[in-house]
Amino acid sequence: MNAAVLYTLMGVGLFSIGLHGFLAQPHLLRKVLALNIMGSGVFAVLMATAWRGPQLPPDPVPHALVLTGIVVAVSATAFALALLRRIHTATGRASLPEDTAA
Amino acid sequence: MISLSVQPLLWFLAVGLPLVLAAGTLLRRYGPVALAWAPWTPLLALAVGVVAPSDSVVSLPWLLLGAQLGMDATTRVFLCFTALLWTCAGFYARAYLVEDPARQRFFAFFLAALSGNVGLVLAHDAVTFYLFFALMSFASYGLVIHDGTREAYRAGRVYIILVVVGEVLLVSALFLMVPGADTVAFSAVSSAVAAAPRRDLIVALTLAGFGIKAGMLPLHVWLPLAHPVAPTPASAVLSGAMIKAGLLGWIRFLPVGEGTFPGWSGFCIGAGLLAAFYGVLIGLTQTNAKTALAYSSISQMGFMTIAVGIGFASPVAWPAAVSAALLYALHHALAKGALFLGVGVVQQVQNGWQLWVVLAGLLCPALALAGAPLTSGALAKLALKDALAFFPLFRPGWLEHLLSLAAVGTTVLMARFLYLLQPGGHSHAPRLAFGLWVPWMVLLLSVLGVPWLFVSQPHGAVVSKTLSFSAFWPVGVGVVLAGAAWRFGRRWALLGTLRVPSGDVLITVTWLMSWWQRQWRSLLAPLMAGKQEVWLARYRITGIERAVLRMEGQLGRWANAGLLFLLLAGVLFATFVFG
Amino acid sequence: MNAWIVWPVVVPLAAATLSVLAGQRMARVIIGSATVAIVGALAGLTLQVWQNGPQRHVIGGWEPPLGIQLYADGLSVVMLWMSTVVGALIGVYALGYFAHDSGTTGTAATGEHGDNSELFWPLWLFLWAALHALFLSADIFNLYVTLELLGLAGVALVNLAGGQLALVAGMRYLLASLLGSLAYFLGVAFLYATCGVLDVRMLSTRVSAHPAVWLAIAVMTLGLLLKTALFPLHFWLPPAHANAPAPVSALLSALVVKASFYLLLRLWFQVFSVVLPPVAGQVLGILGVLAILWGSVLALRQQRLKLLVAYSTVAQIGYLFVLFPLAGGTAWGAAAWSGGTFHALAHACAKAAMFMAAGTMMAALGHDHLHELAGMGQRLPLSMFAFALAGVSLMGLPPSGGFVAKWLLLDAALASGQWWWGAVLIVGGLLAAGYVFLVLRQAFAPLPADVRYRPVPRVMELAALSLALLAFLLGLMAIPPLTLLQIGAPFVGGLGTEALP
Amino acid sequence: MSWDTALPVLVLLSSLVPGLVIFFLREEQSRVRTALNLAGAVVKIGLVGIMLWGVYHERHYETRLPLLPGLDLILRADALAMLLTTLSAGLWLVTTIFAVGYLEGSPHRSRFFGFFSLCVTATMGIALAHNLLTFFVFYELLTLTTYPLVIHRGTPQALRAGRTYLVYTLAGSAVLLLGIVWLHRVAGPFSFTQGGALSHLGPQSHGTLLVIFALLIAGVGVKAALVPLHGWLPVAMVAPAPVSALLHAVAVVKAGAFGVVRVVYEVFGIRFAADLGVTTPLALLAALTIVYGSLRAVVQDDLKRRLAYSTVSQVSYIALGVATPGSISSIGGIVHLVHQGIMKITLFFCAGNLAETLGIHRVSEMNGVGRRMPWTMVAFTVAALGMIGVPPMAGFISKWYLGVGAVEAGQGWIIAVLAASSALNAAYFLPILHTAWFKHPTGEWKEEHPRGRFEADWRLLLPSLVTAALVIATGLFASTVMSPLTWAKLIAAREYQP
Amino acid sequence: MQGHPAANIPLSEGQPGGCSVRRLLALFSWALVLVLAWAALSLPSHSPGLVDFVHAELEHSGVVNPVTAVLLNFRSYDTLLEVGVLLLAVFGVWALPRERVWGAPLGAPVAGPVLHTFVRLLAPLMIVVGGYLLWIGAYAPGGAFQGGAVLAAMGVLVWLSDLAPLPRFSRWDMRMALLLGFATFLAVAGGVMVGGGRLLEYPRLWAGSVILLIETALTVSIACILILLFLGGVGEKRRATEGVREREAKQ
Repeated sequence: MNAAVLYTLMGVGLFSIGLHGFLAQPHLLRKVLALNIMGSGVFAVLMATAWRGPQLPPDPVPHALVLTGIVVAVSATAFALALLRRIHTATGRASLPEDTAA
Repeated sequence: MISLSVQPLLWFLAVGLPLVLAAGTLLRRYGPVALAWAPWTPLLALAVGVVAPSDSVVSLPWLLLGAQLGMDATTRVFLCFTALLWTCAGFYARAYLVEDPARQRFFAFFLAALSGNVGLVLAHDAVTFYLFFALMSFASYGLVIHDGTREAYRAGRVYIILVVVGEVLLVSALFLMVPGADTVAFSAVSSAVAAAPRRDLIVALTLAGFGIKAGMLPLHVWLPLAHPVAPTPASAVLSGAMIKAGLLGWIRFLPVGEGTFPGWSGFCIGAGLLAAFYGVLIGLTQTNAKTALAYSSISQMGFMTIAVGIGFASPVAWPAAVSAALLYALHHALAKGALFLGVGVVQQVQNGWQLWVVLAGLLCPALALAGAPLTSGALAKLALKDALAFFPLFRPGWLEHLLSLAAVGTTVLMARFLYLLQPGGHSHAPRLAFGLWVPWMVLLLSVLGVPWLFVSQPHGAVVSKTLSFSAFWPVGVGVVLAGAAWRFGRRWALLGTLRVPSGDVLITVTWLMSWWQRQWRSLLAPLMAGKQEVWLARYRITGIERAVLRMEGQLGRWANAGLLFLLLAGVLFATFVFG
Repeated sequence: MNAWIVWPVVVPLAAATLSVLAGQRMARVIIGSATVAIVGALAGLTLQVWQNGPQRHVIGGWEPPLGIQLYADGLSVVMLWMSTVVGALIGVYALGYFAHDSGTTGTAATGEHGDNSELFWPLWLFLWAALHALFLSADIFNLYVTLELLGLAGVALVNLAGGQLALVAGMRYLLASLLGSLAYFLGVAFLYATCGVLDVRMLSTRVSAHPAVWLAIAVMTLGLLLKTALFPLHFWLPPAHANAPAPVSALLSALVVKASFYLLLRLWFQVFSVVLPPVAGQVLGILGVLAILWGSVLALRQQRLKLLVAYSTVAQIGYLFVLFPLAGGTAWGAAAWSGGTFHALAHACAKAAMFMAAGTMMAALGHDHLHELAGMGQRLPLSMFAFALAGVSLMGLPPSGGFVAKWLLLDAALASGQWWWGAVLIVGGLLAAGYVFLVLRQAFAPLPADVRYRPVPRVMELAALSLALLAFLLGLMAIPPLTLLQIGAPFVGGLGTEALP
Repeated sequence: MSWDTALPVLVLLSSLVPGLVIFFLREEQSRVRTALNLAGAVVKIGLVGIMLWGVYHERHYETRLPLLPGLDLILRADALAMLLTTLSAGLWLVTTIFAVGYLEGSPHRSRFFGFFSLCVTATMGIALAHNLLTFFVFYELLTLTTYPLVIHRGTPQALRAGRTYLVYTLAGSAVLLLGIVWLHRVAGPFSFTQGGALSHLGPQSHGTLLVIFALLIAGVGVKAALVPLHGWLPVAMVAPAPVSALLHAVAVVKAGAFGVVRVVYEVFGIRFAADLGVTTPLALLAALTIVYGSLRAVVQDDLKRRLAYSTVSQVSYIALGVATPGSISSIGGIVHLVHQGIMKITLFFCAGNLAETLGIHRVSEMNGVGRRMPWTMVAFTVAALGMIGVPPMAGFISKWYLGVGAVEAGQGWIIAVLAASSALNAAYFLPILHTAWFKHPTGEWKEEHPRGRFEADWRLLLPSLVTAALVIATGLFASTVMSPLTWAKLIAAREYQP
Repeated sequence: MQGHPAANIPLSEGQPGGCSVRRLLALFSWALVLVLAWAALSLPSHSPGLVDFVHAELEHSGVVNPVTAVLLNFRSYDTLLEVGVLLLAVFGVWALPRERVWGAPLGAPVAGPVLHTFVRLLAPLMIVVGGYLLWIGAYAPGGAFQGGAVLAAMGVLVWLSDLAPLPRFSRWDMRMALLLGFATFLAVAGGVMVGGGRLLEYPRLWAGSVILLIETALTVSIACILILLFLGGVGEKRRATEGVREREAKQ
């Protein structure tokens, strides 16, 4: 057990929590947030792979991947939020019909 | 003689010209012309029968499966009486139907049947024979129902059903008997039948198939129905000429003369005797003159069946048997034709002397049928008895007595026929039409003269033979019986109360048919008429469909989709771990 | 320049940028020339692959594993052609479609496109670029980026319709797409953690039977299945495809779902093949079969034309996955591989044509209710004809592309002794006939008198027809693509037409 | 491309091109349309004539187009192909004339004639196909091109019929495809070979071959309307009369029957099939169909439905002849391919003419119609008698060879089937003839169509007279050199070569 | 509700399926955690990684910071596409139906002296910070995205405090700014191929400068993009080519 494993475990935990939230929460904003949590989980797993012991410099590639991933996540989140607003405007709801209708 | 190149042409014309004219009668423009020429056409066939050299064959390899027309002794006899009868009937019909609006249609069928009749006589191979037999049979339907009455339609229905059955039986027999699809000449067929593995089946099918035409029991039912309703000239040819086509078929197709078939011999003789007596007995109960004649035909055809039975007995007996059969056919054709035409003539009589002349005239063929001495009937019976001499199975004397007994019956039946004649009945013809009298007279004369032309033995010896006691006594007994019955007229009435409906056994068949029809209507017809066969195209699984639609809705919920997502990931992971 | 391989990606990106800057008229010129350039580059690339085998292009000169490389084999080239031809014709169609609509107002409920139709062009170009990038990329992380690019472009295009239904469908699509991407991304992370490389070819030599690898495969596969909308993860597809503007529906159904399928194909048969047990392929095959049946049955029950076509896509995707259990054996692997990929090709042409034809009818009628399409055969004979021809391919009747695909898959199924897959293919074809003729019969129904039609630009009909003809006649020109598919394929050999000994 | 390789393609194109052009004609350009149609038909007859001459002189006309690696589309004119090709080419011409008259003034004629020509193209393709793949391609094309014809009227009833038609035919072709692919897997690529292409396969694959045979026969059996796969045929009667005529005589049903011939003779080979033991079940199935179809026909009052069931019955004669191992039966089966075509097309022409001229659709409405339309009824009578098997019509020749062949093959029971069938044929045809000729008309005729100088529009009358004449001629002159029978003998001789 | 369309979107809307489904979902999620944890624990303790490759080539990359080297040189293709994703998000937002009122929870821009002063002071600082972050990226953590984010934040602040109007992206020059980064990047990517190089293969000597050029352009564009994403497509007519059309109309 080292720090990297801990980070990895945290990452998979975040991913699972996010996934559960994404699936269980009907509200679209929560879903979007859950997706971000899942993304963070993946980032954490990826970041943990950069760790190569206390002495050695970290692997820069995962850093770059995560940076790219963050940008993608930002873009997707922004788009999703804008879409969410339009849906709310158009339907008066912030959830998808299949999850609203009991 | 006529050169060979003209010969085929004449034969074609004999067969083809009637057909052409038949088509012509249907055309508005050519109808009258065709009608005018129609009665003359059988004379072509007569000419062929007179002038064609024996044992000549015309091959037409391009026609059908390779047709052959030919001339031999059998053909010649058949051709002569057929042509003669058709000629007389043709002229007679022109006068008989002169006021009938549908006479063109009548002549169309008449000519077509004529063509078929002549063609089948000339045919020398199985397929051609079958072709013309079918033509004749189907064309006669138009003759039977010509009057368009209920009875005519009923008779026509029975007739056509039996024709179809007969055709089917025949064609089945043909399938079995021809040695190869393209080898259909009689010469090849008859020897093939004798050696065929299913010979008995073939014989049975052939007997039954032609038996329908020949009025063999119990397939005779159409005869007494059809003859009274058909126009008189049509009845004449039906009963005189066409009925003989069945006999000709037997002669051509059965393995008679090819071996010894005691079983079939016995069967035919038995059937013939049965018919001879059955026809008389039922005929006596009839109240319509033409029906009585029809039953007489059944009875007379029984004699010819006996001749065939003799032929089955041994090859030795066959030449005598066939000549007896031919003579009998000739005699019966002309005599029965004259009787039928006479029925029409009787309806024409206006006064007493005319009636007596007609009755006197009718007496000749009637006596001939009864086999009175010096008549053609006596000649025919003589030939039959000669043939019996070759018959090895029974004691001939015993059989001869039975034949004589049958002759008694025929005599009584003829008397009954004369009694039933109704002078001055309805007719389309004007009074005293020569068109009716002359053909009848010609036929009468033929009855008296023509058979003698075909007797090979010296005429003097024959005459003396016919004058024997055995020829006399049946007629005498018959006349006495008939006279007694006439004297005690109530007996006739008694016979009338015993009246058997014409068509006799048909009643049972009709009952069976109606039973079948009821079953058909109630059970099978709905089944057969319905649309249940579209089973493939019917799918109605609404319950499942509803479930599917509901489930599709459930699949769209994120929680459920997510469950499946995780589940599938788990399954896949598990396959990796355990696979 | 020998590096033809980069231009199918670069050109549409550049064109997208320029089209935003340029005016409308200029934009057309730009798009037209971009299309020509892509076709030219693709032709060059095809020639290279044909002559020299699979092509590589090391981006930036940094060899993997450090850098990213583009890789093109027969499969990539065939997919690129599919995307290019179908995409270009959809573009032609869109010219008419959006021009037609500018004078009218779309109704929100039925998902007519809104007022932003000019954005179609950059989005379409981005989508095109994303597809090409995906087909050419040989780096699993780069593939993630292309997937996201593709997903966002797809959702944005759906929203062009602007109606409430389209917004909701778009959101669902976006969420599903993001979930799929994230699952894929998680897999990438685990793979990098295990193997330390991202390049596809290096990865294929380094993967081993290891829990992390298994997990990575499982989540990546699931993510991609979700994006491909394989039953039972198809829920997002019908509403999204049905409510998008017609050219977008065509793009999504014909091309976008094929991208994730392509990726699965690559991963399963060229990266993970050593660690995958055969039973895993059976799982995907079963899902494929269920998809065929499920999608078809639902297509039969639809009341709206575009929903019907969308469910047909759900069903047709199933065919693609029948490839997985079959492409294992030596004797029939090639047939299955070729059959599955050829089916993707044929379906792309046919389904695009179908959505385009459906869109034309919708544009003319203002709605797409199946039961009110009566007499369309007289109003829009070309569109109906296009629909019919495309339908023939979906049914798998000769001489269409669908037939060749079905033949090959059937051949593989029978050769492998797993005849039941073949049986499902056949049943699926029949069900397809069922829903296709549900539409076609309307063509022959009498024309109602009281229905008003808006005239539609001829170019729409012709574009749909040419794609449909392509789908219909694809079977007659199957040899070149099939030969191409063999280049660099994991299964090489005859296509199963030799006799077994 | 030499003339010999181009000819089969040209034969296809001679109807394909007019068909495609016609689609783009406007509705009112009927002269152009008719001219195109007739020109196509005449050209086709000319081309087929050339091909006929060539095939008789043992020339080879063959076109190949690679479709899949190792699998070509092959069109080739062999003797069997020429039989169907000639039939289709000839009957297309008369049917076109009939259809022009029949559809005059009705809507959607361009669509109709377009699909009509495509349908003929597909039939030609089926005839000329030289391997199963090619056969299948055109077989399916036929399904697709006939569907619009079946539902041409667009009524709900027609649409329903169309659905039924599709369900059956597509299901059939699906099964057929399965069989074909499987066979290719087992036997490798092969083309139709006289005497069979599979006899080299060892006994270990015989079990599989049995299943494949069943699949193939089920596949073609749908179009050949073998019971219980016949359900579409009576329903498809809602189609316009020329379509029914074409469907029953030349195209669909004949394609199925032709498929049976190809499968039994040139895929399996009759000897090999007999060794496998598949011929007897097929013959039994055909016999069942013959009797069942006739029984159903007897109780139909709708004229076209009666004719449809008659087709069910009659077409199976072909299968019956083919499935009876023996050259004579084969001749009977093969020649019936042509004979049934001309007889049945005559009947449908007449039925169509009655419906179009007088609005008669049911047998019970035909009282005395022979007086009003004698020529039509003459043609009908000739064809009906031919169907019953009365000499000298064409039908007799077929039955003759079937019957004699049954004896030759030692299958006596077939004679009983033939006998029963003939009797039943008579049972459903003769009442029609009686009604038409001898009953009195019940009322005034509804004159629905301008009749012109004759009893009906000449375009409706002439085709039936021509085909009726053919019915007589093919029977009467069966032994001549170019008769269908002679061709059938030629084919059978080649199939039975050791 | 209509007055404030996007105000207070309630967070408790809807129900997440039935009770059993929720339980199952929880169960499956736990299972997922366990499986993921198993996989995580089984990972090799030292990931092989690519660090050696990076360091081997770092000197040729034109920058010192290895992360920037990976981002903008070794894996610059990823970054190129990533900028594409950003742009696409903007186009996607534009493609949504127009929202007529900016009825955000924040309300209209707020004017106030404190805020004004604060923002006036902060804005130049943020520009400097942004520029710094951009420049430092070559050596240490930082770079275009970080710089752009700071600049975007400044823009938002300026707008919210009503110091400046909304940027009009219908204008051609604003649009240029938006696309500048991507266009530059793409131009470089393709441009280097003119000399026979490979895609994105910078000339070794000028690699640093090229990267700086790209990053600078990207910073501007990213700032614009983020502002636009913040606005969510509100506030102006977003006809993509409208500005151009206006210009065309003027000519």
